[in-house]
Amino acid sequence: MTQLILFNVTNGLIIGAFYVLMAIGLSLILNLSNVINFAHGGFLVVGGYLAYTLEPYLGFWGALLASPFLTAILGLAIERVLIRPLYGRDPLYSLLLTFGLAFMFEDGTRFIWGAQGKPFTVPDFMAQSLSTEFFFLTGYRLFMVAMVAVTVTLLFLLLRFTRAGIRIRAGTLDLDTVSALGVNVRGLRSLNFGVGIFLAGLSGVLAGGQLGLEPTMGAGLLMPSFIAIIVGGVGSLIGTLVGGLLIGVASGLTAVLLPSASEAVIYVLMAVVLLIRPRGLFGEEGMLT
Amino acid sequence: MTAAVDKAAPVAANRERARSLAMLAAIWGVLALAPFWMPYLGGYTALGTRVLVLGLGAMAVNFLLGFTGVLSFGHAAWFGLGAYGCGLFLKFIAHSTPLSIVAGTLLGGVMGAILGALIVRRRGVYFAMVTIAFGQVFYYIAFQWSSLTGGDDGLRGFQRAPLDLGFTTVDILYNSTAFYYFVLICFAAAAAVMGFILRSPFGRTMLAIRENERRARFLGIPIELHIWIVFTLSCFFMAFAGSLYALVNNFADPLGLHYSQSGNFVIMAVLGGMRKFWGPLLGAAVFVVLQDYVSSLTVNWQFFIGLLFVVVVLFFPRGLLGFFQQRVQS
Amino acid sequence: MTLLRVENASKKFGDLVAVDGVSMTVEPGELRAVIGPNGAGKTTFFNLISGFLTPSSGRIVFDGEDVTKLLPARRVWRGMARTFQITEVFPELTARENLRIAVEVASGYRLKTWLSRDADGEVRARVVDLLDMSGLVDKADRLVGELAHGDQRATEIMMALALRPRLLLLDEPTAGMGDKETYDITQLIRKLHKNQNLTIVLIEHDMRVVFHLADRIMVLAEGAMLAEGTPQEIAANEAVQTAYLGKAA
Amino acid sequence: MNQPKPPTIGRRTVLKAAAAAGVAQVAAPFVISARAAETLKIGMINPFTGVYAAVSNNELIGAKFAVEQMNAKGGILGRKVELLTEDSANDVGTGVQKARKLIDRDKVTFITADVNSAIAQAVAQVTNEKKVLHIVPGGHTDPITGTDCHWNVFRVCNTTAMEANSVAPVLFKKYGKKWYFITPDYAFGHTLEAAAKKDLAKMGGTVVGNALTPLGTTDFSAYLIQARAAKPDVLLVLPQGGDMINCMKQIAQFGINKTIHVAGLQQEEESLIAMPPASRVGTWMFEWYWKQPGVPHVAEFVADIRKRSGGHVPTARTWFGYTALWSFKLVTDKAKTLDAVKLAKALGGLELPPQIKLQPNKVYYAAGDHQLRTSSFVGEAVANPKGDPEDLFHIDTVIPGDKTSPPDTETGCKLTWPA
Repeated sequence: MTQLILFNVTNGLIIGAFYVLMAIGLSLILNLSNVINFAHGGFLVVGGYLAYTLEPYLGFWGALLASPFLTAILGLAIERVLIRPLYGRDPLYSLLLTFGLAFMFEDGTRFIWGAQGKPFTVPDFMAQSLSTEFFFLTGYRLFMVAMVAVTVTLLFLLLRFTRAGIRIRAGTLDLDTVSALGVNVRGLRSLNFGVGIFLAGLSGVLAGGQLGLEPTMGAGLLMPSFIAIIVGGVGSLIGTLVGGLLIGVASGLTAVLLPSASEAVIYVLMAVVLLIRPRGLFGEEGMLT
Repeated sequence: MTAAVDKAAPVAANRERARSLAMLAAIWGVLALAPFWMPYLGGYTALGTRVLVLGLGAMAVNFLLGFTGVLSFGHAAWFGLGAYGCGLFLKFIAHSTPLSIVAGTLLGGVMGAILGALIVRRRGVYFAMVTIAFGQVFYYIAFQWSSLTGGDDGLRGFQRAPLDLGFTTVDILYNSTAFYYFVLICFAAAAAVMGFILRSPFGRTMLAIRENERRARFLGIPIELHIWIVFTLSCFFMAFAGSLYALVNNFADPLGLHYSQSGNFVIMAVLGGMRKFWGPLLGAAVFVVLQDYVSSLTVNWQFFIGLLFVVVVLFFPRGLLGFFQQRVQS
Repeated sequence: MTLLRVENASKKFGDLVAVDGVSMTVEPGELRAVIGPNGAGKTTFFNLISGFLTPSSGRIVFDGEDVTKLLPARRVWRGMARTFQITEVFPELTARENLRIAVEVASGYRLKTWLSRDADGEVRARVVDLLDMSGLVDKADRLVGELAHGDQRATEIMMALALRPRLLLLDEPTAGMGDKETYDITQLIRKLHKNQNLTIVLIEHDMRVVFHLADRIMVLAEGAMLAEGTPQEIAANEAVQTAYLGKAA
Repeated sequence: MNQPKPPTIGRRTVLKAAAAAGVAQVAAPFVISARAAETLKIGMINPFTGVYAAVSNNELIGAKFAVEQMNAKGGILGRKVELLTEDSANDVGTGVQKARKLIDRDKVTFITADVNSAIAQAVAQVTNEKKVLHIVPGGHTDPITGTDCHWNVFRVCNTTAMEANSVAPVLFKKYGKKWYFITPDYAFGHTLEAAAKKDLAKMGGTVVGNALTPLGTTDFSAYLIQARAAKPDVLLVLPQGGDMINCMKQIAQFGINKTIHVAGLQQEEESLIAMPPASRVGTWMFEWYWKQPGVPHVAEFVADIRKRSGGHVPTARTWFGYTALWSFKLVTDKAKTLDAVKLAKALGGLELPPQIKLQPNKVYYAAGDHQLRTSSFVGEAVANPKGDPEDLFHIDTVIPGDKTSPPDTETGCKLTWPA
């Protein structure tokens, strides 16, 4: 039993790491632009399928690199044309717009690549278990965790030490002041949106290697990311990080004790957090409330 | 000066009143005669019933969104709870249509009231997110509690009972026209209550909160209490619509609680015009008919529904009614 | 009997002390002005009185009752009404509807006013009175958001008045106005003060307005009270002149 | 302004006429479908969007091909057959709505619906109310032709009980008696598991554990950790579609199939195609397979479908759609009427001819429960096919439907016919 719990905690962290990658992109956009990006799952799917299409030409590694960039470019174009006019209007509108985009992405993917699921093959050496004892630690899953760790660390360094990063963080806290200091807020939001969508695209490639590709895969991954943000506290990227890992472990542990509740448990976790600490674990007082 | 105004005002007011009475008569006329004119336009009675029920749902969402300025993106939960409450009552407790509606409305409304108390201090996108997430809690409960709700397969095995009016019974199960009128009467009752509240002083405090929360607070309006009351009322209306929906299909399923369904209700309200009382009904009619029509033409109908969202947001943010009104004025 | 007594109120935001141990008493029927340079803590001080913020220390006593911890809405019910530096109205409603909401809230929005024709008539009559008093009658059925700045401000003041307050708090009522509008608003405030014997506390930048209206003046600087007295005393006060009037001119 | 207007056609009139024409055009599809009474309409409701989109499309390809063949042979009772499709979007409410639309507005004569068992059952309620003959091509839960059967509802695909009965004995004999179940947490999964457990108990085996996985689970690692810890002989993977693909992928990645024998009851060509080769392992049953050397008409059928599906082979789903549509013609040819009750009586007991059944054994609709008695193809998944890249299954045995299904007196179905 102890071994089972140890296994499931480790396993939960691996799953949680994936939620983190997706949720952090979502969180970046929410914090600076006040947009709940419902189409985030759609971008994830596009990222995955682009990698699938590119793999025959560029190989796995090439696709892994190229696809998130292409997804980010698509994201920037959409931000420029559709979302930018909505800044400053009631958040209702950007929410509905991305909600509609999510439909269009799912159906567009089905139209272009077909309803039939596609396998996305990863290099053979990663597709194996590393040890017979810890059989659930495959090369690919560890690679995924490493990718998440590197990406998130890089992101935090960028936010801390580059000028744009510092401005993004400042804008999250008080956009008016940042704007008054003469910072180009539109450009900042575009950049930030692009980074968020890049992360969605990367999540898509990684998820594709783990699960294969289906047009509907984005919607299912969106909700855990939402919960990660709410549990961690809106406005805090560290919170999102912790929130993502936490719900991964929580659903892993529940799978041992009460398997059929393993998805519902993340909602229970959220409800408990909201009751005890309404602003989330790392949320700032007054932030967006 | 005052006298002049007092004289001028009634004329303008009378004209205004006459216009809105004519409008009301037109709306109710169209609704009351729907089973007779719809077949000629390729409609069918069940479609009309669906428009009424979803329209009522959209009006309930709009009661909160359009008139109080609070965006709930998880309202399908109360709709779905109403449906399950109604269905479970018919299946396990008693074979009575009116009582089952009461049961469904109470279930959704009371749960909404409890949840509302937890989240009423949140605002804006955060409120929207929290309502989505809590809505999904109920989705998962309906989804997982298979022994009671039938899980993903939905709740079946109940049928609407004939209406016993004392002197006669009305068959609303097999006679779809009779059922349409039954739904229309329920719809009218709910709409009347909604309109009554909106015209009351309380209704005007809702507008005050929507327009300027800080001003409203310093007029002495207890904002949180009022938002909670409106939220709760809205949940009751939603659950009422949900109960009717269960009767429409003789069925309830988890998808009725899903956040995508909430999104549909919100877009119906926005599409029709969320500042207008009848906007959401118009929005629901357009949305339901469009969906019904396009999904028969192409498998890729979802793409076009998504496109509809985008077009409404970019070009008709004030909805169809708001758009027409602007055209008329200019 | 004293209507409002602020006892040694302070407000800190982290290390920043916005209001530092300010005390003030206002008698019924008085018109008190609070002045001071930018960043002196005037608005914060106002927010403490009206309940928008809670003081870090000190007490607010209104009509003999300690209201330090009361929510804003509760203070309104006890007879305290305020306006804001940036006009806060209901822009997408007409002036008449704006006032009507205020009148109804003041009457407790009870079921009676909703159902009875007489009560409804009373509400309507009161709204017309208020419109008359402010000179907004002609514009009563236009959306407030479309009115001129001065009319919006007048609407806001009348909404506060509709609450039948015993204390009216006005935060820079003439901010951002031209001469004509400033004059109109000043006349309106003067009328309310004289005719209805209303107790008013106002923050004001325009010294002409202050010296024209106020019975007594309190001067804040860097969060603390610098001086207090009649207009003549303040005009003559050297500390005030160097700290404030000199710079302002 | 006072002068009388010249009798020319004003701009306004033209605009009005154009507007009217526009309205007529928009309304046209409604009007046409309401008017064309000479064709005989069959409605197909399936989840063409959502997780079952791929299998739904294959059923549609089969159905369309059947309509093409029927029309070439003079249609049904001399009337041209028209197939109307509606998307149920994998939502029961939508499915019910579409059923009413097809029956009330489009006046279809027959209905075929739905891949999703829950929708199939809900639509059955409507078709029963409206007295329309209804064939379920691909929804598997037992009650459709069991406890919840209707006089007007027939089914082509297997029941879950039939699926369990076909594979269970093979697994028990070949691989051992300690079984662990991974079961999707909804009615289909529950009935599948119950059927397999019943068989296992009869043979004297034991269940060492089970994990109920929510529908739409993407990560099965937690359940697989549980399963391996229980040390079973056989791991039964019961989820379908995307869930099964994810589960099998992880089984292969974790190397679980090296120590435990992996098997399942129902497997589909569509799922195997979507899996990477390493995941195509285990013992399964197919409900129909395209490669049946020596069985008459199969090769022609495969060739014909390839022409209509972009070169892909027909799957069991293609055959379901094909068979469901042909059944309507077979029974009307036999009964010479469109009266639903008479047709339903005639369809009970009807045997499919070789060019439709496309398999070696006898295939017929049982009169007592309206379930098609069709063969089970039991065999092994193929990781790396040698010839055709879509030849992903190796058949060991073909078991006739009479062997896998209990007699129609024991399926719990009591048909009540309208007076």
